[in-house]
Amino acid sequence: MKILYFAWLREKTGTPAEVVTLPDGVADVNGLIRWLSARGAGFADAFAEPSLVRAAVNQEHVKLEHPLADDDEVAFFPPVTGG
Amino acid sequence: MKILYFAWLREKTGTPAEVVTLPDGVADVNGLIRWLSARGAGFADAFAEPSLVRAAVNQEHVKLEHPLADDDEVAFFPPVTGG
Amino acid sequence: MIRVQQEDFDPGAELARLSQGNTSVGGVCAFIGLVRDMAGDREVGAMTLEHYPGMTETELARVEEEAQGRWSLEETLIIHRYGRLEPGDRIVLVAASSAHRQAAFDACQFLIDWLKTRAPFWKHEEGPEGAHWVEARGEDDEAAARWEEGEMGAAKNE
Amino acid sequence: MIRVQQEDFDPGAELARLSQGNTSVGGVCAFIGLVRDMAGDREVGAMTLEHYPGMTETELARVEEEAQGRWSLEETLIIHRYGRLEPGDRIVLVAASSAHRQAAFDACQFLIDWLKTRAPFWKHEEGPEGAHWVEARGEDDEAAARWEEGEMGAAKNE
Repeated sequence: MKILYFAWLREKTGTPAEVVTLPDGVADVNGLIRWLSARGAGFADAFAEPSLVRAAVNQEHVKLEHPLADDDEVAFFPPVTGG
Repeated sequence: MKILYFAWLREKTGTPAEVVTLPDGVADVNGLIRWLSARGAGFADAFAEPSLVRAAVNQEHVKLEHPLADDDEVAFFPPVTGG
Repeated sequence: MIRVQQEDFDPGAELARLSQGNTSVGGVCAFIGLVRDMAGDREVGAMTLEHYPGMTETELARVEEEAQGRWSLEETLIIHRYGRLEPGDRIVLVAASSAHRQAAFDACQFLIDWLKTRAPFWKHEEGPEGAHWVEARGEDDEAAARWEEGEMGAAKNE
Repeated sequence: MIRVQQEDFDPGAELARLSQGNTSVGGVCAFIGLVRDMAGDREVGAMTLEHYPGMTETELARVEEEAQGRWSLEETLIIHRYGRLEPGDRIVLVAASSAHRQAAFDACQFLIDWLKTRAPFWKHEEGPEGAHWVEARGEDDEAAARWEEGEMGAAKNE
């Protein structure tokens, strides 16, 4: 799957985008956040406050309970501030 | 006083504007309407349905009970339809 | 600013002026009214807007002043045309700029709602079935009444 | 129509397109958002708008489609810029044209309210006290919530 990070999630993870294989045991966005957080300090910091994190799957806003498939495009970002 | 007529009040009275001396016994706009209506068929027709007539005194919307002075500018017109 | 004129106006140039050189402006809301080819089920070939020179400017200035008093605005603008207009022609432009978008929206809506029931303009429509004076619409009175003192909060904050 | 672009836009030319050649249009309502020199009590020197290419266009198209479904509209337009912007620069234009003014106003307000909470843009502000990511505002969520199914009538018709 493709994972994208925007705004301060991009800065904290140091990663604008990456391709990973859906890890074993990860069924939804929350599971992916737990898996990513265990990767290192930057990722742990980015996801430290889950209430500040929003997600999109295949370019559609989703709740963190949203299920994941290996060919999904997942994005993490703070609440949007356009307009 | 100066009296102005707009839209179909102008057409029915045949008068865009005129200058008259405030007639004896006319104290307010309603009184002026009664006096004007007695002038002839066109004026009677213009003021036949008082609920369709609006008035301004000195370029300000007023109710038909508004008092009049001889140096007033009085205007009669239908409900406005701009915008 | 108030303008009553026969000639057309340039919305882009007019709107630019509402924020030009003023970086306190966060939003500009504008409404442009145009002549439609239909009025209800009647075809409209053209219309002539009659007005009351002098009172028109005074009433529009009152409407603008009332908006300035009700909201925190940077600039306001009302341009209204008179004379003969055809379908597709611009009739009116109202606009408000403010630090915050809600004030700009509410003031802009207020300007057109109040103008519609207060500014002394009268439309004379011509169509295939003849010419007639347009009648005032009850819904315009209702739209204006939303802004009466004491009902304003209910109208916009619920 | 949706446009996401780095370059500025010409509001006059864009708005003209909302009624051009369409004499069913009685009103065009537009909102232009600009960069202010202050955000709360912080001075703003510049800002950079990051976005999510692909999803931005998809979300804006959803917002536009929703407006078209809720009101009887002739045309709608959303233009949103990204990249580095300075105070006074235009950020966004939303507009709607309709036979009737209330539909144009409501749709225009809806477009900007929904865009604010749905379109994936993030503002990074620079000022004399340093740079930071702008936080989402609760009042934008409330403005968007006015348009949730079932509350729409209450929000606008009271």
